[in-house]
Amino acid sequence: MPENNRKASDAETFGIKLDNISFAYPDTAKDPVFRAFSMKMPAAKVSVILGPSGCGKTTLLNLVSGLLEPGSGYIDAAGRSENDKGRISVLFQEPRLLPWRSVRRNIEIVLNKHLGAVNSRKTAEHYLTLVGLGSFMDYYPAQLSGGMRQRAAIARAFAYPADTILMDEPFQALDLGLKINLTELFTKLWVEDRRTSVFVTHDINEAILLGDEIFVLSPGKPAEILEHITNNDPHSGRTLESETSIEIEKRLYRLLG
Amino acid sequence: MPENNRKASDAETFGIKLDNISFAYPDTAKDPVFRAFSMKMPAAKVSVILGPSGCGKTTLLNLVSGLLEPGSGYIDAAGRSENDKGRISVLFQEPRLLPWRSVRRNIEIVLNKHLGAVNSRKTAEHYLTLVGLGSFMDYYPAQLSGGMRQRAAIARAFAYPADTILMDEPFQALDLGLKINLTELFTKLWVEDRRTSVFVTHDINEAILLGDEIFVLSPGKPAEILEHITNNDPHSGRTLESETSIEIEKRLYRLLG
Amino acid sequence: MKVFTSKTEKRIIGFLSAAGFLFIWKFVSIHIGTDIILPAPETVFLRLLSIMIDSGFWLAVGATVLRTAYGLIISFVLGFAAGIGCGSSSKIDALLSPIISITRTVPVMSIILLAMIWFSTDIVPVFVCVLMIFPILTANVKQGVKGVDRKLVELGVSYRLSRTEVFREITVPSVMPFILGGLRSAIGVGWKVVIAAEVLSQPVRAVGTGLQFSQMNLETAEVMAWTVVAVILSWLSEFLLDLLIKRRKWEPADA
Amino acid sequence: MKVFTSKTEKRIIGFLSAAGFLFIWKFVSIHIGTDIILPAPETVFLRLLSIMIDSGFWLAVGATVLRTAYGLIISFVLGFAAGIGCGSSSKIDALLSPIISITRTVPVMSIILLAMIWFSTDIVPVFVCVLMIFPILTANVKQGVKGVDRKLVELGVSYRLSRTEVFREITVPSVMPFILGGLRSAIGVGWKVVIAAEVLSQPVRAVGTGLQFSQMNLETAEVMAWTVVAVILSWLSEFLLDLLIKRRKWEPADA
Amino acid sequence: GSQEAAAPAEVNITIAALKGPSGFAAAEMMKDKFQPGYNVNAEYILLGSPLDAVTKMTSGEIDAAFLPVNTAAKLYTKGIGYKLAAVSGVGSLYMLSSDSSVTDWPELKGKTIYLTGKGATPDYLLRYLLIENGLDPEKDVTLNFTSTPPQIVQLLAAGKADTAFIPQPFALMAETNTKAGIVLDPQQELMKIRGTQKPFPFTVFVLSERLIEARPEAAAEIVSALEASINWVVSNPDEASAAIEEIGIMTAVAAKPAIPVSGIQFISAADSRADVEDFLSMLLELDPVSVGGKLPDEGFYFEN
Ligand SMILES: Nc1ncnc2c1ncn2[C@@H]1O[C@H](COP(=O)(O)OP(=O)(O)OP(=O)(O)O)[C@@H](O)[C@H]1O
Ligand SMILES: Nc1ncnc2c1ncn2[C@@H]1O[C@H](COP(=O)(O)OP(=O)(O)OP(=O)(O)O)[C@@H](O)[C@H]1O
Ligand SMILES: [Mg+2]
Ligand SMILES: [Mg+2]
Repeated sequence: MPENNRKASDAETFGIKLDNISFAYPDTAKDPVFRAFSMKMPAAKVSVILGPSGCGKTTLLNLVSGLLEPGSGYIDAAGRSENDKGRISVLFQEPRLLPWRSVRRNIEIVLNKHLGAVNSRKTAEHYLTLVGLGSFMDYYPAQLSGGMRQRAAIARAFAYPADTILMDEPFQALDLGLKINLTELFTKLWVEDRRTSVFVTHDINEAILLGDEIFVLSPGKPAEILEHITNNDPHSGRTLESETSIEIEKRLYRLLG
Repeated sequence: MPENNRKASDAETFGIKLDNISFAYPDTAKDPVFRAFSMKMPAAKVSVILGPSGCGKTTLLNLVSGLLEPGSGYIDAAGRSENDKGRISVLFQEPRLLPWRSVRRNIEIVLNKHLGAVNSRKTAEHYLTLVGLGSFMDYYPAQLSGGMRQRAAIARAFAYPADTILMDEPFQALDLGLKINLTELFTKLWVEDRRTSVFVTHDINEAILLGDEIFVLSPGKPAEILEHITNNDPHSGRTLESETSIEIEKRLYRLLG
Repeated sequence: MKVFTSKTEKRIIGFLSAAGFLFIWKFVSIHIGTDIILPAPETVFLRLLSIMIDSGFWLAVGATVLRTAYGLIISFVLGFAAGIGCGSSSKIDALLSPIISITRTVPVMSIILLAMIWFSTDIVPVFVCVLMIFPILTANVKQGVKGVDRKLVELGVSYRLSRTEVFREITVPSVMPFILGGLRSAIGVGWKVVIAAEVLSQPVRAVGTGLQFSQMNLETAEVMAWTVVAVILSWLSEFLLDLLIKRRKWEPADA
Repeated sequence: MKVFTSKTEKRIIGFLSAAGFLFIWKFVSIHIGTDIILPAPETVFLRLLSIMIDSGFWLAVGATVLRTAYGLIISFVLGFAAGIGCGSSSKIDALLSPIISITRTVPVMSIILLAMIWFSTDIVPVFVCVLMIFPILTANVKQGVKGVDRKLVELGVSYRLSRTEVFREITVPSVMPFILGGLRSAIGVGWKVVIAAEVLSQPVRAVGTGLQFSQMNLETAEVMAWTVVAVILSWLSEFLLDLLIKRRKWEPADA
Repeated sequence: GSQEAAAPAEVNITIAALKGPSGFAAAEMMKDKFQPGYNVNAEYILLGSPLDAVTKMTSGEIDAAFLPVNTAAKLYTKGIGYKLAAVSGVGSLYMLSSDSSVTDWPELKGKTIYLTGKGATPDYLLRYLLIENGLDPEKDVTLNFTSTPPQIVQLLAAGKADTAFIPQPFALMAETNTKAGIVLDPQQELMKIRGTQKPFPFTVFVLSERLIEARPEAAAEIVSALEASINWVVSNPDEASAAIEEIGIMTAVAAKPAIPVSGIQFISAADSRADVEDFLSMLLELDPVSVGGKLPDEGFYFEN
């Protein structure tokens, strides 16, 4: 395990490449989720993935993170294989908190090895405060509301020193105010050390505000890339009103609305 | 258990009343979620509840459905107490599907007693098709995507012959297209037999399109009603562009954005 | 994460370890050197064949199988009922737990004395078996019931499922793994207990009686032969149970 | 949904059922009429007092307690290790299961002699106890490991937790209820088995020997007195275990 | 069965023999299903252990059984109505050792002696003989108990035990299968110490008072049948051992050599009374519990 937490400098050397992969779940093998599917997500950029429910977004993330292996084809991502020195931080579609640990411990656990006990605690508390759970650090997951659990999971994903961040609908189940805060928070954190990020969402506004590359997957299996939009506006200070945004919004609405 | 599935005609006689209730969770008794809280949700109308994460929306629904008992005060809702003849259909914040049953069975189970085996099956399949899971009826929950599970739960809530429907962020984790379809679906179903409905959401547009009464809860404990907006536009044919809508949207943004 | 191993690979490994066991046995028997303590595997095997010819053998086996079956079934029914009861109502729990823990704790030796007075020697082993197994299963089931996902029960309650429906659709499936786990280990104990009790209470036809008789005559090879029989019996029973367990659909049990 | 019952209410119910048990005992003993078969509760109680005065009594109890403790601890360690192994690697499973199922299935009767040859009579009961308990615990733990939530394990894997971390933070807490459930019932069986084995191997100092001795002399009252001792012992042990279980925080175990 | 002595009324009785050598005595009776007449139907069963016999006696299921003499006495004093009808076997215990240097009792000092049944007759007898020979059973020797004689033979064979105190026929099995041989004869020793003429009574045949009152004549018939049976067994070992296997007491192979050595012998209640009382009083001195606190009165003996 590498101790150095990569910074922008060498981040450029990373990126995510799916090369002509195919994948099907054993018990639904008849219709594969992906077939001869290729995709490149540039390093040090935020790639947003949109697509109808059930099209394969979560599967895609699991393939990238290495939880699933493609039936054929080849996937490259920093920290995908156990033994390479990179690290991937994953935000699952469900909070996935350990029921038997307080929210704080839940975060410390993933940090310990990299930051040591003391810093883990500091970091955990720092990020929990950022997501507005400052006064709930000692609660057990069962004692939190749905959205609070989701935020705890977000704190964990952000706190973990990774080269690549994969997020599966991170801001679902959150109210507007929080969504906005967290979107800003993410941008703020992201510009510090531009880590390669993949962001699955259903919210077109999020896609516009966060995405450098926006991929829209097709419904039905196998999934394909329906559309690939690039947005070169600088992250900080993006608005939904800029005409790039409005123009992108139109295109996305046409595809998804 | 009543066999007759109530229709609009006598639905008027129902409504939800919370009278000066207080509630705190045993292990966080120090700060109660509600104190001297009162609220009326009219019968045969859709009441929408908005509010920041962790303010008490789910708790409120659980109090109404009777899963939680208020520490003090009094709650009245058709079908709340085991022995009254009304029925409540609940859509929880998580899908809560039985892992050991196929999606179809999951719905049949709650219908059997009221519709009998044959009709239960028909109904289950009907609603599953409506939410776009027609080709996944024999899948087990673990084989479905997050959004698909959510939709299965929605089908169950809609299919269940109840006088009152409580829905906790039903359309979360769904993509825009689906959100729109399901919102329309709900409206379509609702106008048929105007059942008293409570609808927790974070999506202001949903609130505007579906709500007759919109309640905004305050953050922090105890929760209070920050705002109560009534929208008398007819459900069918509501748009986000009508000036009522735009005017409401403004107010809500001010409160939540 | 689980390492995937092919069926055949498993078979091979299993075979190897069994072979290893036989080898050690053979080795020790040579080392000890006298048949009346530990005869060689093949000796035992031959003796096994010779006793299997006798018709009395099959009657004895049949009788023991019946006893164990009765013992297990009774324990299962009792344990299931008691476990569900104790798990779901603390009143029932308070009511039963003293009796259960007495049955759980009274030494077999003391009970056998009474059992022999109350029942014919044929039934004593069944009785003892129940006394030993039933508390185990109860504990398992109780554990399981307490572990049922509250959220799913809430679901059942809000949708007004009848008690029986909640029971059938939610409680039972959640408890099953616990019960089967318990039963799986109970079966092994069951055979042991029944045979031990047979040795003490000496029914006319019983594997235990066979064991005891051949030991009285210092026929160690025969003792071992009977032992092999016992082992095979409980393997068969476990094998059957496993088939049963496999037959359960609802495998993908998360989400 | 669980019915809430107050501590005192529970106490009362428990007390009642215990009283009921005593009453039935008394009734039956009157009905049977002879002390040799079933002495009255009070007779047994008096006899208990009289044997407790003897210093040998306490030594015997101490010895038995030690044996059971050893037996359980060894079984626990073995069962835990084997269970984790078998649950998490089907290779290990294939390798161990034959041996385990043999230990699970060989009748005590057949093993006890080898035990006597290998160990001193003091240790034989421990050995037998392990032979009986360890497979139960293994099965329980294995069950538990297989039941660990795959999603949480995935979490651990993606965040690159070391094997030990995944084990400590995810596997152990998920398996705990199974282990404790198993242990809870194992303890009861443990006492039974140890005492039974003591009756057979008759160490100088042992509750089992006491039982056996008084049984030889048809001192049923004394047999029962020893029985009561055994029952109290295992109640104490279970009580202690329950304290241990209670001490576990991480209670709100859903979500 | 009915309690009434009315002549025509039928009485059904159950005669129980034990597995193991003590059962030899009844071989002929059981083989021919002997019927005593006088409207008494006898049924024969085989029990696994004395304990089993005792429980069946206390519950009145059986009318005749073979028991260790002290157990019989104890049951009598406890008022479980069974009388001693005859002695069916005398002591046949032996001290074996693989150490031939042991030639007299005092030389057992420091030895570890294996025997069965703490609190059973052999246990008491050995203690008595040791004490009489100036040894302290607690300090000078170590007594290791097991549950069955065969185990001891196996322990001898395994070299785990070198000195053992076991009854026939196991002593014989030990001699043939292990390095250990018979070194001391407790029967002789006890006769020497107590100045008695016969080896001490070991197994006795008891009859239920119920039967004796209802059909004294039948009871007498049964006793004489037992005498005949015993004599038959002793005088034709071959047929006897065959019968023994057929009944299921033991295998013929094991039984045949056992018959002559197992101390099977018929002594009527009258003739045995003196020796029985002497033996019981010996136990009484050692541990009152072993015989039920006091010697049984003359009513214990069924003398027809
Ligand atoms: N089981 C519980 N035990 C203790 N406290 C709880 C429990 N469940 C919820 N709470 C607390 O009650 C408050 C309200 O929770 P609730 O789930 O009602 O919020 P919510 O409005 O549904 O939030 P969200 O929109 O995130 O679902 C929260 O502060 C939470 O910490
Ligand atoms: N464990 C599984 N076994 C079998 N099929 C699966 C499994 N998980 C997902 N699928 C199937 O794979 C397809 C894609 O699932 P996936 O979870 O990737 O969708 P998604 O894009 O994440 O949808 P959502 O937006 O609802 O989360 C779905 O049709 C689903 O039925
Ligand atoms: Mg998904
Ligand atoms: Mg909520």
